[in-house]
Amino acid sequence: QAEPLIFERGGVENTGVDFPAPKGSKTRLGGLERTAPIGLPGLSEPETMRHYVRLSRKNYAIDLGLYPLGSCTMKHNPRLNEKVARMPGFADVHPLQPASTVQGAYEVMDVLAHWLLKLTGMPAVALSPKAGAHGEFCGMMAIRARLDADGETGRRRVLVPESAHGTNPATAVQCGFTVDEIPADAGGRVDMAALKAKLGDDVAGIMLTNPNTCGLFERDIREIADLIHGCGGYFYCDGANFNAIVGRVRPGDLGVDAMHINLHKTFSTPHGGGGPGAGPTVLSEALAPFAPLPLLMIDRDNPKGMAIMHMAEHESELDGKDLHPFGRMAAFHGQMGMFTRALTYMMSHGSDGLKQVADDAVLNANYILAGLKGVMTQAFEGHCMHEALFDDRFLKGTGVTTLDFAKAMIDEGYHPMTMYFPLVVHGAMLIEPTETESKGGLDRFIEVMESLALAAKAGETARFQAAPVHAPLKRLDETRAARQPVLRWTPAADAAE
Amino acid sequence: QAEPLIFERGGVENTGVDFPAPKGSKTRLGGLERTAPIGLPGLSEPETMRHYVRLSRKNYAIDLGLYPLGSCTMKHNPRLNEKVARMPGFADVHPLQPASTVQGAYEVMDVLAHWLLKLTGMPAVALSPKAGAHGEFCGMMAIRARLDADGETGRRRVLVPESAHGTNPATAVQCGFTVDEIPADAGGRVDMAALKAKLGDDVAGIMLTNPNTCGLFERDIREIADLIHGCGGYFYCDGANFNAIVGRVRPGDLGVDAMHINLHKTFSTPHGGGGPGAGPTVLSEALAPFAPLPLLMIDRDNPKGMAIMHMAEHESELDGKDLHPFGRMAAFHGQMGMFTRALTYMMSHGSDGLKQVADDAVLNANYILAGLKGVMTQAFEGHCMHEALFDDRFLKGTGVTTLDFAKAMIDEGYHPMTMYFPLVVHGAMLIEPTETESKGGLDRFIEVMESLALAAKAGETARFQAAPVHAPLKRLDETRAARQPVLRWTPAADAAE
Amino acid sequence: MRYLPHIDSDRKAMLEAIGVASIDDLFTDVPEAARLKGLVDLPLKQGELAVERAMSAMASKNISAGSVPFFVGAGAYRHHIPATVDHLIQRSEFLTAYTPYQPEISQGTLQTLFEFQTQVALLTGMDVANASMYDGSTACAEAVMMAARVTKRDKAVMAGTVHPHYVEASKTLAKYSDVEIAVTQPSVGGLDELIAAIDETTACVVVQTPDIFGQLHDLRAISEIAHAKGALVIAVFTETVSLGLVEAPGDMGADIAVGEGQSIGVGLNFGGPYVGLFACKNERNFIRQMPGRLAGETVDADGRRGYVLTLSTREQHIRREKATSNICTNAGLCSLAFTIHMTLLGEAGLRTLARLNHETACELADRLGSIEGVEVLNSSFFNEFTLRLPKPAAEVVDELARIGVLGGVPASRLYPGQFEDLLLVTATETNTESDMIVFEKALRGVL
Amino acid sequence: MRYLPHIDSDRKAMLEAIGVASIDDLFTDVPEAARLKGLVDLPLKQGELAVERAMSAMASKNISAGSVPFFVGAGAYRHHIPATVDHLIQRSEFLTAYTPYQPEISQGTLQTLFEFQTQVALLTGMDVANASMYDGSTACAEAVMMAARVTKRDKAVMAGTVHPHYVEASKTLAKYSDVEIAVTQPSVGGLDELIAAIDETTACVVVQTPDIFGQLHDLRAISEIAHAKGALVIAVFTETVSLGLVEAPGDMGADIAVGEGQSIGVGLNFGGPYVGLFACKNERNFIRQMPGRLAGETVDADGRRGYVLTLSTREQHIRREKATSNICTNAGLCSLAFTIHMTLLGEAGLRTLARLNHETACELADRLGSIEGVEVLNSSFFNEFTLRLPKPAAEVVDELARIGVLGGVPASRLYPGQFEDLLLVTATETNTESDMIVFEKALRGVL
Repeated sequence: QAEPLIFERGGVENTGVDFPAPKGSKTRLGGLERTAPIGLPGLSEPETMRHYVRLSRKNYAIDLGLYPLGSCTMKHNPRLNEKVARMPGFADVHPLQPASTVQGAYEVMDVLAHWLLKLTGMPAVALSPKAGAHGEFCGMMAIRARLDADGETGRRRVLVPESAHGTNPATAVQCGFTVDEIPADAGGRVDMAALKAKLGDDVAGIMLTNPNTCGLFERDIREIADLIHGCGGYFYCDGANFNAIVGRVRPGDLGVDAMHINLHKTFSTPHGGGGPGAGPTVLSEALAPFAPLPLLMIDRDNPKGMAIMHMAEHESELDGKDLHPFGRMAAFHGQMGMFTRALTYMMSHGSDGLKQVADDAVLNANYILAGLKGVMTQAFEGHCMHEALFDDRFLKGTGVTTLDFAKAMIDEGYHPMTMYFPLVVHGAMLIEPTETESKGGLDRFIEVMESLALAAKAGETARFQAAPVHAPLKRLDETRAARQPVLRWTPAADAAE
Repeated sequence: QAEPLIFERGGVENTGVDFPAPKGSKTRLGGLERTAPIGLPGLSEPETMRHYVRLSRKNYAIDLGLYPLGSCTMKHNPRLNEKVARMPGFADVHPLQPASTVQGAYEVMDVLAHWLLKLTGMPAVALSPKAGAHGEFCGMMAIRARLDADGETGRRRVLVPESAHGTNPATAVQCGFTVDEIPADAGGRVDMAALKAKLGDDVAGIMLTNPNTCGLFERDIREIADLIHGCGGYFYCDGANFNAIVGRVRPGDLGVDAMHINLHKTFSTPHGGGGPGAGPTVLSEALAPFAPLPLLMIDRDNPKGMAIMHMAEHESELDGKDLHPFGRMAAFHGQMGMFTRALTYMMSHGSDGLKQVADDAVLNANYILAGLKGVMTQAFEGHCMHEALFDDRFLKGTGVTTLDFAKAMIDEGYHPMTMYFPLVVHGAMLIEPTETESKGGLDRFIEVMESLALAAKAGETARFQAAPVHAPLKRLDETRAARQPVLRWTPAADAAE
Repeated sequence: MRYLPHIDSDRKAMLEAIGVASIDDLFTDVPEAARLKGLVDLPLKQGELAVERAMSAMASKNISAGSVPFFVGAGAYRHHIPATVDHLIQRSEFLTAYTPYQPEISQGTLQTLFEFQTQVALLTGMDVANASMYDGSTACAEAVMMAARVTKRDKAVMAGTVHPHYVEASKTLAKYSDVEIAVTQPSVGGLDELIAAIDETTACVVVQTPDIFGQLHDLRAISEIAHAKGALVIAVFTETVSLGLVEAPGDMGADIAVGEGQSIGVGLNFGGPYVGLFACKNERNFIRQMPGRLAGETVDADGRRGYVLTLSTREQHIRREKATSNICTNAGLCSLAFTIHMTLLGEAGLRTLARLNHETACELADRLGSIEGVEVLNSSFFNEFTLRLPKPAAEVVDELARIGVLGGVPASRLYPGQFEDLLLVTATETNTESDMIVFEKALRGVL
Repeated sequence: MRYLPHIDSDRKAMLEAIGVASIDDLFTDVPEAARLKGLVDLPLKQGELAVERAMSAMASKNISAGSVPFFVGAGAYRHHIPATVDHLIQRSEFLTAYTPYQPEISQGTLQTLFEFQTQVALLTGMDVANASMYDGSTACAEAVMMAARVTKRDKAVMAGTVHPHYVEASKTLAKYSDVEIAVTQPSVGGLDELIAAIDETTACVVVQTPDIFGQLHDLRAISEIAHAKGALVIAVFTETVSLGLVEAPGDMGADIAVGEGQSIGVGLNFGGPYVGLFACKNERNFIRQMPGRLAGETVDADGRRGYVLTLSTREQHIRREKATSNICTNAGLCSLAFTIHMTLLGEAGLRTLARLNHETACELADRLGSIEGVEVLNSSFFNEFTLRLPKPAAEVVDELARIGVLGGVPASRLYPGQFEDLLLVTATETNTESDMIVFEKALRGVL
């Protein structure tokens, strides 16, 4: 059933809140009172509740079933995290309170940093980036600042594999670099020959995802790091796939100079329909001095025997320390609400549980790969890491596209996998089950995927092209949306309906 | 999609909790350790989450749409109530803590009692009944105790209208009374002549719902009270429909001796799929001394200037007070979790808001009555109170039963109204919208009901008999369930599936 | 008012459609004299912020269990409840649904009830269970009445060591029925007196294990004797967690098991709402004499498995004055919390939880028992036990409270005028070693 | 571990199906030397109870705003959030959904985004808005970059009274681009200096109202001049509630409005996550130069209305190095909280809320301004204002904190080495009269 827009239900007199009556005293607005109607509708509380509950039921969600979006790590979101984040001591604290009143909040940041550093084997972390792409920006800015500090003004070329997330090239450009793409080899990994050919003294660094977006571990990672370092560049590692190796491999041991960590991927803060994220970025010794403001300053040796912390907000507070922050990335000091959730998740798992996360994530992906490679087409030979990559060769001649196949999964009660990414594979289908799926659940998924593949091969093309039919809506006209953008409700648009 | 039972998914080794390892020290169980397998399956946290989220989506709920169940008062459940009930000072307090550590909890009971007494115009209230029927039991026990105290051993007959809730006769019997039914008159109210004919010195009292279950106010209520009192009996008023008159009429002004209040109806504590309820019972001067244990004792005049409270748990603590409790109804002292919710709701509304509740509840019911009486058949003439009663005359000759009609409402996205109750009307349909429905929502409902009625009259019988089709399941075989009861999962039953 | 959707223009339009001039015209059936002229003398409406503040002020006058070392039990127990449980029971579709009378759109509630019934049956070692009662005490009372119906006898014998509130609730329910309840002398000991009280007129014998003093009882002997005399055995428990470590009533011969399920999934809530468990053997006409709701399996018109409320001819809304009980509401949301928590635990989790409770209690008993003049009276226990103190327990508890320790329940609070030197003490998995050290030290201090 | 469903027998069976002997065999692509041999040196797994305790211990070391008289603002504001908001954003279907790339099963998220965009456009007096940014400061930075793209100019002028964090975030984003940012001297006053800085090479002028000192600005004059010189006006706000009482930026001629939406539906959270609002006029190629996600209306294969993410050719996942921004994640759940809260408020509620804020702030300003030696500097304000104190504000704030009053933000915390005697003070609807009396008394005491 269609749910009307709030603008079609509520009026400007309706409201779902009660306030004491204003006293009507004189304003001090300097003559800037807003007098014209705004046009914002309100709804009573029961109507509001129904509107959003009904809308929510038009969404798929992890809590409803498998959400095998490759590269997105759609794992279970524990409600303990939500409970902890809502403790008044965390949720109801202002970022600019005096330091003496927020020592516990600083402690969360300190403990979180400790866990992240131990897990990555890195010496420093910047907590303030607000999402993965913001973390990339942080890391690449640190590289840029380092290069500038060293007078390396000629290094502006950044190597980025073809298979990289789109954020990588966009970020490099945002930091004033140019992007030079490296092709993948036949095995789905960096083409080492091509890489070597691109080295030179104008190379600022490389941006690499490992495990890469084909779900494969870059076997030559240490050689790559050495090559980049050898020619004077830095190694930015995209941390999106850290879930595959947490507790198993430390990026610091691979020669990484900077890596963001998606707290909403590896550490289970909820995706929330598109955010908020948090992208703390670990930095090597070489880059650490350039970490952005503000910086948590910790005095661990003081008479009271406990750490005393404060936030250095300005470069002027860093006198005498060899620190050269590249700037401030955003107001205040990071996604505290995500820090408490991620730390809760980490403490719940412990070092043993986090290793098990990587193990089970990789086990599950390989189990799917083993179960489906006979009927779908595996993109690259061998075992995978935490995600299994297929291409569309198995659909050849069926008239069924990757998109059709994905939409047919919806009719079977599943969210589709990631499609058409990475770009290096034709009609890519990237399946990431995560460690929080049960064997029984994977067995059912494999069975359904197998039957879909067989149906496609058996010529049930129309079924695929019509899919989804068991969803709140059928396929949506995305072209029309882009050609004639309607980005908001207007009374006129409404009348035209 | 069918959701398997937990027994079909989880095993005895699976679990969704983590505990520190027991030390394995010696037990002191007197040789009674449970060694045989229990057979209880467990599920990991993500599987548990999915199981219950998926199951929940097979339920209809107030938050999804209109729930017009007559006599059940399915109003909006504010989430503020839930938030308040979860404050540690309320939720994490033990009923047997020392009085000095629970003064705030006693204060909630005291303030709640104050509101209930003001709204009902009664002098006393027993808070411990755990639901409406338990409150009926409380009130009737108080009557019985009063009669016994007065040596009225011959009064054992209780008058109950035909239209009463089933709990009324069941309760009367539970208190050792016999039930004598009074018929309704042609207008849907107590037949006064029949009532008068049934009076006598063996009458213990009357149990009456007002507004009655036909949705009508008993106009002769004060005469009825006088008649009952006149012949030496007591007047129990079933409070199920208090929502219609709260803030408008006080039962105490109508001659009521006892009335339970369903906190989950009038005062919005959630129905929760069948409970928990709470049934505080107000009592007249005559019955108050017989109120059940425990009793909240309040010392309002003490040197500290604030009330000091404790709970008298035993009759021995009441020496010198003219109190004769009929006993204890349950462990501890009532549904505290419901008290906090109800009080939150009451304070939110205030006396002005509560009057508006009754006004809008009655307005909404009459609006539905006005909108539908032309196409459905109104059971009794005139305006109604908070619920509109129809009978099945409008379906005569269509082959569509009240049940069919109700099930067809499901296909239109509505929960059916109450059916086949009250018994005094043929094929009854009792619609109670409550005050938390908007005019727009009622207009849509009226439109749908009208179109259904027209469809029935137009001979679309098959559609009604097949309904529901837009529901998780089609009509269920209730006869089979009762004839061959399967009340639990067993491995064998599973195998037989 | 934020919960009321109408604005005045809506009301006006609706009154017009109804054909009356004002709302007052809809209340004309109310006798003139009874119509309130103004508002009831109570405060006016308030916004969320103000209400939350007022309620919070009251909450803050209580000492919450989690804020101090806490050892109170005697029928209600503090356990950790996973966050998942509270999240799920607040789902709109569970929280704001009614009793599942329309099974086609209530399968969520119905299937969880069916799962709940199965879990309770497994836990208690019984064949069937109902969909919950108000609480343990009322479940106990209903069990006594059921036993009388089943046996067609009218005498019940209850052990004096059954939770006194349960005894009192049972007596209240039986008060004006034909059923007579005799109660044996309470003591920390065995069941000899109770066994001696059973004769050929006894409908049922009611025994609690662990009992109010924490003592465990083997029900095999009493079951054998009771059955030989044609009486039913009703086993009572107030601490469901004990069933993870202690022999189940059904496996020891009990016919009906009733108890308080609060420990699993439901918080302390200052005494309610809780969730009564009711299970029995599937013998004779037991099922048709059970009180409360039952969910049963069936099929829909397409043959798909589904669940419905069933055997409702026992219930008041069908059977009226001939019903097995007047019960209408059950503990729906609390039974949901119970079944979710139990699903998270599973057998493995429950057994570990139970063992942790027992080990903690053993450690605490050792600590407190080591205090000069303090004696642990139990020869066996699960997670609570009874101490004999050298001074009145009620005084000790008050003194402990003053220094921030909630140290248990004086037995005299449950048995007025008796056992003044006895203190009922409980330990659960929520008690830390430091809690116990503080308690021990505090108790030494006040003695 | 409770979040991991496998038991060991599952793992064994799966390894067999894969055809490897152990998990280690799946990690052979990792260079031998980099494979960790044991566990990382961190604590082992813990149950819920233990984790909750540990986190709670840290939380309790903070003074939460609700527990004391609280007057801190300067970019983050304490308002009451209705319980409905927090309940709804925790719905599984909202909380655990991803970015709505599959519109057929994401209409819940998409329609709420469409509603959010419309609300933000109405609030700001703009034509369109995007589906949210990380926060106000990054929205501001992106707006500057967008203005440069639109105007094809590379000079931006920012008022010194824009929140300094916003200025710094903008400078960071612009640092290695062609865009140069000039900032005027901050002061509690008018816009003259800013107006003077606009010339024919200016891409945009950035002005905040209410500004960091609380002062309100009429943007009409500056808009006129900027437009005449071909520059865009970017209006910044940090307190969304002000838009319920103060003239909207779009109505005063601004081209782009960016701000912090935290006040509506999102808690203080010690600085994040928040929700950046980004709105602009629908002129020239504005829409195609906007950063961030956009939900747009369309139809499905049956012609039914629906919503999709649209114009994604601006975005990094399609356009890669040519994208308008590298942004991928938005503030999804926070924008949901915003739109739910705004729906509850409606125009009527928002206007009342805003007026209550203003009246409370006026009352507080009168109280504090009456203290000897204390001066209110603002000629106009909404709910925050600036005091000149007779001693350093940072010291005053620390002294107030010691006696349990959170009295505002010293301006020197934002402008190091400057304005040491200035204190930024905020009042909202959450401040009671008693809060204000306590604050006044405390301030008198420490001065």
